[in-house]
Amino acid sequence: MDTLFVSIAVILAGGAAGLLFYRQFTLMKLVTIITTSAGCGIGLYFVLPKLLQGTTATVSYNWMHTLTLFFQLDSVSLFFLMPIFLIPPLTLVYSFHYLENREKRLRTGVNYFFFSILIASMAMVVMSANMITFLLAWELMSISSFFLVMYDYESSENRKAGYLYFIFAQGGAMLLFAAFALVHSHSGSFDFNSFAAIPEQAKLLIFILAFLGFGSKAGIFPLHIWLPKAHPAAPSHVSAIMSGVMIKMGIYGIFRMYLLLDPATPVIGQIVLVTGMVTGILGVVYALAKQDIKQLLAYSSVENIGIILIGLGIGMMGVSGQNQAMAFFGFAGAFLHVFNHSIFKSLLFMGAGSVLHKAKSKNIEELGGLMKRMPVTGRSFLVGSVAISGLPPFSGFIGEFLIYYGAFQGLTGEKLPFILTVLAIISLAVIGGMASACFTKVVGLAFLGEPRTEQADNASESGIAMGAVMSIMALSCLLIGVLPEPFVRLAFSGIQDITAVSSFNSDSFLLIVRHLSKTAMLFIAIFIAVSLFRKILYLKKEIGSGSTWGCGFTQPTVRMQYTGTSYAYEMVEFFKPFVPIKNAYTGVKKIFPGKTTWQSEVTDIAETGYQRYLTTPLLSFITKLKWIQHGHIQLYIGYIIVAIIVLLLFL
Amino acid sequence: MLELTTIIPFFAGIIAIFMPVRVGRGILVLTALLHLQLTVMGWLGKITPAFPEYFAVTDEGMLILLVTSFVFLFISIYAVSYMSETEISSEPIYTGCTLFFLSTMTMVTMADHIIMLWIAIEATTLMSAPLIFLHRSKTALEATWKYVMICSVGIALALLGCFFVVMSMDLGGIHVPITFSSLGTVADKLDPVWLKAGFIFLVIGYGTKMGLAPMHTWLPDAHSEAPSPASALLSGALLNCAFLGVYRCHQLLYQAGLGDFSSNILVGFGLFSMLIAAIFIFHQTGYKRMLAYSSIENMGIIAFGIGIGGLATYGAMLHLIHHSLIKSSLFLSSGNVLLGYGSKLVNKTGNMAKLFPKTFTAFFAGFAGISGFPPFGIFISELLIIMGAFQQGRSVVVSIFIFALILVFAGASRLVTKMCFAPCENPEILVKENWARTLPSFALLAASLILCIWLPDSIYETIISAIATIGGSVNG
Amino acid sequence: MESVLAFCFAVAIAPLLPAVIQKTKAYFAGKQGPPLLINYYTMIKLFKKGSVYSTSTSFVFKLGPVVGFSTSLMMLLYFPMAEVAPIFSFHGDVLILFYLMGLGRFFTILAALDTASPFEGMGAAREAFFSTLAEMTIFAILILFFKLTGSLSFYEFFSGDQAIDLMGEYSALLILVVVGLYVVMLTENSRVPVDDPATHLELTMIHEAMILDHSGPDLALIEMGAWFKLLFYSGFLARLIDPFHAENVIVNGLLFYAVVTFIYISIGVVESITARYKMPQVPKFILTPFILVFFVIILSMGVMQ
Amino acid sequence: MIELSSAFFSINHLSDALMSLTILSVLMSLGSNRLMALVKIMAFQGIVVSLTPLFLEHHESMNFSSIILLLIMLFIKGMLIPGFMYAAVKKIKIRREVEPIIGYHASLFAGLLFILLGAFIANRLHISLPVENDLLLITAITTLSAGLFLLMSRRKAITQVIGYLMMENGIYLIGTALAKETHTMYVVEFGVLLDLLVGIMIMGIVLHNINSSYNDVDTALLGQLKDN
Repeated sequence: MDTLFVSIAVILAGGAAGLLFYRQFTLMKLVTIITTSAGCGIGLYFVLPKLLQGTTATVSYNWMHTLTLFFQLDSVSLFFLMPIFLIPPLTLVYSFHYLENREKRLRTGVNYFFFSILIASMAMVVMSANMITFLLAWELMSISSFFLVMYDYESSENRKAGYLYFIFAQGGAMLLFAAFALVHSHSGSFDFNSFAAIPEQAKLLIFILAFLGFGSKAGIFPLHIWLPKAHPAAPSHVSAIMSGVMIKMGIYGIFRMYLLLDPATPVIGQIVLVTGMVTGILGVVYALAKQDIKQLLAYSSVENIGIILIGLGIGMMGVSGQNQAMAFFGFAGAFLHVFNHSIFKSLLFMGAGSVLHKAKSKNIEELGGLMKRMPVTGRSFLVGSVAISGLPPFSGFIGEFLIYYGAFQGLTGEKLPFILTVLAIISLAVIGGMASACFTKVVGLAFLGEPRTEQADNASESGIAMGAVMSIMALSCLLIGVLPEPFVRLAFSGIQDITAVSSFNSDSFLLIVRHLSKTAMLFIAIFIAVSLFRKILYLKKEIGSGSTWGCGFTQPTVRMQYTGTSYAYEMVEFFKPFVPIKNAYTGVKKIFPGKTTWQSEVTDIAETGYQRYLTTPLLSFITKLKWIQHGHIQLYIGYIIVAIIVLLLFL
Repeated sequence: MLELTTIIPFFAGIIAIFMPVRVGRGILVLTALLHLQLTVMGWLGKITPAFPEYFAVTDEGMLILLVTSFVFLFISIYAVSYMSETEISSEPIYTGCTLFFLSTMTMVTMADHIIMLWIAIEATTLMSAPLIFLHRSKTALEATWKYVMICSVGIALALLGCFFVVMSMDLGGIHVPITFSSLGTVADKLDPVWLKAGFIFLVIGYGTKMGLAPMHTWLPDAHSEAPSPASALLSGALLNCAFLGVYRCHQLLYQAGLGDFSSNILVGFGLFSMLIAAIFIFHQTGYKRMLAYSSIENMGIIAFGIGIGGLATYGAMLHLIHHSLIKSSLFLSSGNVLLGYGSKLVNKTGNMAKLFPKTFTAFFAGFAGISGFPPFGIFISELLIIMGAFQQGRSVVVSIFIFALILVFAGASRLVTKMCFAPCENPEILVKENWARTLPSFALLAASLILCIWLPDSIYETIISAIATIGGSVNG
Repeated sequence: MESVLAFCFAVAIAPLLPAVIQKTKAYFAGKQGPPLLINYYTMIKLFKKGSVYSTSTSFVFKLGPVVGFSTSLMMLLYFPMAEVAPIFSFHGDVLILFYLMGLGRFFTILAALDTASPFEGMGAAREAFFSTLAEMTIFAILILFFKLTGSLSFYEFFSGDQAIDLMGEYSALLILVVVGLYVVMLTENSRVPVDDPATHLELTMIHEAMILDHSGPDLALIEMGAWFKLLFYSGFLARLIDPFHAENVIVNGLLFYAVVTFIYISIGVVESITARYKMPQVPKFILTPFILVFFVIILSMGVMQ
Repeated sequence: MIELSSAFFSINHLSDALMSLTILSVLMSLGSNRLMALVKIMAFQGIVVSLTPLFLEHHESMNFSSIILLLIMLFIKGMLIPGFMYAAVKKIKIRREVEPIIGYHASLFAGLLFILLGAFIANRLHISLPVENDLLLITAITTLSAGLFLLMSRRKAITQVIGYLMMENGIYLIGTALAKETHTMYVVEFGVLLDLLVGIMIMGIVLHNINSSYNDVDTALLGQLKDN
């Protein structure tokens, strides 16, 4: 356990170095990145063996006389520590070439400082074992990430995003305060261990409060609206860490809360599952509808949070239905997907950052043809896209396979659990299909075809640090997909301390995993064989090149390419009541029509919902009450008299 | 002779008025240091009151005295630099009046006699009114008028409350000195109806001074018009002193077995203040007004916490300490902003992050602190208050409490992000920031931070024994 | 050994069977139609040719046919053709195989988008949409099969104690599934009424529009992949409805392929007597079997208990 | 009503006469629109109120120091403050309270209501009161309420100060009415004195400044600081 604190200290020291040496730009970046990464390395070195051995540890410190800072490690926290220590070093290395603006060196230093605080606080969130410690770390995480989002505060969009994020973070934290306080009111203790002993009927309310609180961080629908704003606003290495790791803290919280409460009611699992389905499907539909890569990726994070929640929900329903296999695979699948998603989502955000860096745009309608101009970014982005679509032989599939497997085990249930399980499987299928559609759109329009703007045409490959990191991550996506067994074992050891499933024997499943691995290898073998066969066929043959077949049209321009909006239109329209589309068409008039425009915009139903039913009425109500402070002393004295009269009535 | 803490600033003030400006500044800082020194000696038990019939050392009083003295020291250091940059009618008047103000506030913290407390609080109004009027503008005049008028009415009502308390003694047939400490011992014999009536008038009276809604109306005006060091003093020290009056009365009622009655009133006022603050923080145009409303909110939180009882009282006491430190730091930073941009309007400011990095750091850190983000102490205090409230089973009121907190945060963070990050329309910096005017803010924030990491035993024990008198404890 | 032979036979016969469809359609049109071996000729012709690549394309364009072909081949490796155990099989293989098909589609779509052609983009969008809808039906069918057999593998669906049998206990339910699967087959293989490969206007195509720019061996790979896929789906259907169970493996296999041929003919018949739906109608058409199968799942809940 | 009339018929002390005079002055101030007249009424009221303790039964055994205090009170309330106000009004050009927020007739009517209110409260408190001096209490409450009423219903700053004064008088009377023990005596006097001093001094200064910056003392001008 001490090693972990050492690692956190080293990470923080790295961040502090960012502040101290900001005048020497390159030196600062080097020192910070190396120190922080070393800290993460120490952490990983500690966590990995512990996770596999399945040891637990506790440490507690006295704080402010009455409170204690209590840390505990069990398999769940150890598992979540993995992405926390694994992803940041990679994104930091990436940032070496990403943050190149020497004029913003102070800001870069500050960015590194809060980055290190974010890592440290996330580690502390996962380690903490009482309410105080947890909330302390949680709030530190919120505020440090707020500063990270505000890096480019010059743009008003970004400021709005930061503001929105701030409110959701604080609002969510308040709900957590309430949830924990409710527990405390029943148990009288700050300890996490006291959760299970509280009366059963209180648990549902507590869980729902905590679910909403954590959900606002994780980005469950409809509490997700800060995500698609904050992620485009943040610099890409920050989006990578926020989307890849930080929102998982929300998942961790939900799961931890569930474990601690250990509720008997099946309703909790059902709530989580249904939320997961809604979040997943709507997340991916909105992702499909967006043309801003980073926004799209943010919605895709919402979708993946949905998938993870489906996994957790399946697991919880398995626990309440005494179906150990279902519980085991649901949890394990969710865990593995957490891990996988942290890798490929960071990869994708870094790819998007690289594109933004070089092609100066994150709108896919303004990109195109980048695969040739940015080969490393393009290839790794392609791998990431395949992985996130959950397609074999890449990592995303393995996690989803486990969840599917768990869900299929749950088909033995009755009535509501059965129907929910069926719906879960079908939503997973729909999410998978839509995700493929979504990522073919990104890759196909941004990286393939012809560049749509001059900037995209002039793009070149990003710095070596960025390329190297992205390649490593792409390779690891493939590695996990082809050789999943160690990683599945990792997920299994992640859930070994969960009492409901700890006695489950997973050996037969490992056999299946080996088959999966074989199938993946077989596929790759066939793929290589076919490629060779194709090579042979083309030997000594004339290979011409020309322009694309224009179906008879002889003067093609790049603007004729299919647009992202059109690509997604039919699919998005299919979900119309939940995904409002606003079209504006000027129409063709007169005999010789002039220039005409057609515009289509998809608005987030949650956002408009908040606006229409929450903020607007609330603000207008507040505005109506402004007369209270209306400037005249006579009225003010009147208030005092009214107050006295009212109080005297209580006498 | 703990009364020296009152007497010394008073005479120092008289001297300062007749001295040249530079000497006056020296006197100010020296007196602040001396005051802190005496206060600490008082804490250590080295000196005790010489007039026990009027003054007494109480736990809560000493706590507030320490906070006041500490905050005053840094504000006066700041004021030295601030006053040299700003145009005010007469600096000796400022120096003198702040010292008088300190003297009267010290008196409040030590007062044990009911009337002495009342006199001291009344005297704070008298001494602080010139501070608000220091800029001599029409708006300053208006603010002063409102401040004096509303507070006088309030305080007059508090006097009536004092009569009622005395009345309840007469009816109970008790013959003891009219001090809180002696009344506390015979509290159960006091006539309950008159005691309750007395409490109502006292809480309205002192609540006016403390800024509890709906008697808060003077507060935003006064805080926004006073020069920033004075605003910092008003918010960081005066409100606490007024709170002490309310606290003492609540204590008396608790000892008389009427705790429920007074608690409910405090909870009601607390929530109402928070909601009112939330309403006015939204769409607020002036940042000093915003801070003033935030003070109203925080006073509401403290009243709420005290009213809830149990664990929440501990939270409320911590909140009081940290609010003083952070809010005065914020007002000091806002002074820099005012000097820099020359306007109190949020719209005229902007891009502080680039134009005033030091002030920005202090201001934003203060804002984060006041909103309940760690590593500042308000995080713990709010958490404890919420926990305490749930523990008492007050789930409805605590829901309103949380709602108000979120609302205030949403309103305030909008303005703060605007000030800190939004582009400034005419980036003409009138006065540059310097360390002399930013270090005090940082020092106050650092104090909050340190108290959050390491709370000295004596402070902890003092809080515990203070809240024990109203039935609060850390174990619920 | 049997499995390998069955696999080889399936691969060999895959190009032959689509010609049956063409023959059927020709019969309905009163024409003679192409020879049955037409696809083999086409294959040889294409393999001999070179290719012309658009300057817009990148390596992804060349990846498309290879991945598409490989994934289709994978299906045949894992599917028990002719009632013979497949070469590979394990519990859970259906999931990875349908996802592999998704991978094939993914790269086909990318290859289409790589050409920067508006028509291919349009085809790609439709393909992505319709296949997602079809996937819902497929997974609903898998759920049902798991419910019936407790298995997640093609081989286990049709073998063992609880093998799916149209004549068995749940025949009423299975008939609905057959209808659903048939529609999925039409959708996934771009047949009328979802898609019309023989149309003249690129605007109205789906699959054909996506491969407009492929030529030579690449096109051959795509075509072969498509045939494998069609064979897989009709094989799946045939396993469901095949009423014959002979002792002899070869006889059994022949009977199986007879049923498969029957399915191909039925496709020909459908293509001859119906027209392609309007594009906005297609989603409804594809969703209908999903609703059917979902209904069956709900029913099965009552039956199984 | 019966209680009220019985209270009026029990005038058998000089103090009761003083009380009636006080109520009269209150009603007059409510109905008056001339600032100068108001000041004079206040001086009169101040004197009457200061004298009241002298004529109360339980204060007959007064000692020397309380007499001194009473004299100081008389001086401040009857001379110093009215003199101060007089000077202020002299300086200001405006002599009338124009357009009060609540009109004079309505104000007078409100004054009557305050008397009723006072009688009602006094009646309610009848049993628990240590001293049976209903009329004093009625007067006190009426004065207090009328003071608050003036504060709320008048526009001119001077009138508001007068309202404040009247309120203080009411508080003083209540204190006198409620006090039984000698030790509370000083409390009331001392408190009210300080309050008056503080309040009036500050208000005087502010008033002076208001006049010099606005050339008027209308508080309608003092409505710039607001949030709507």
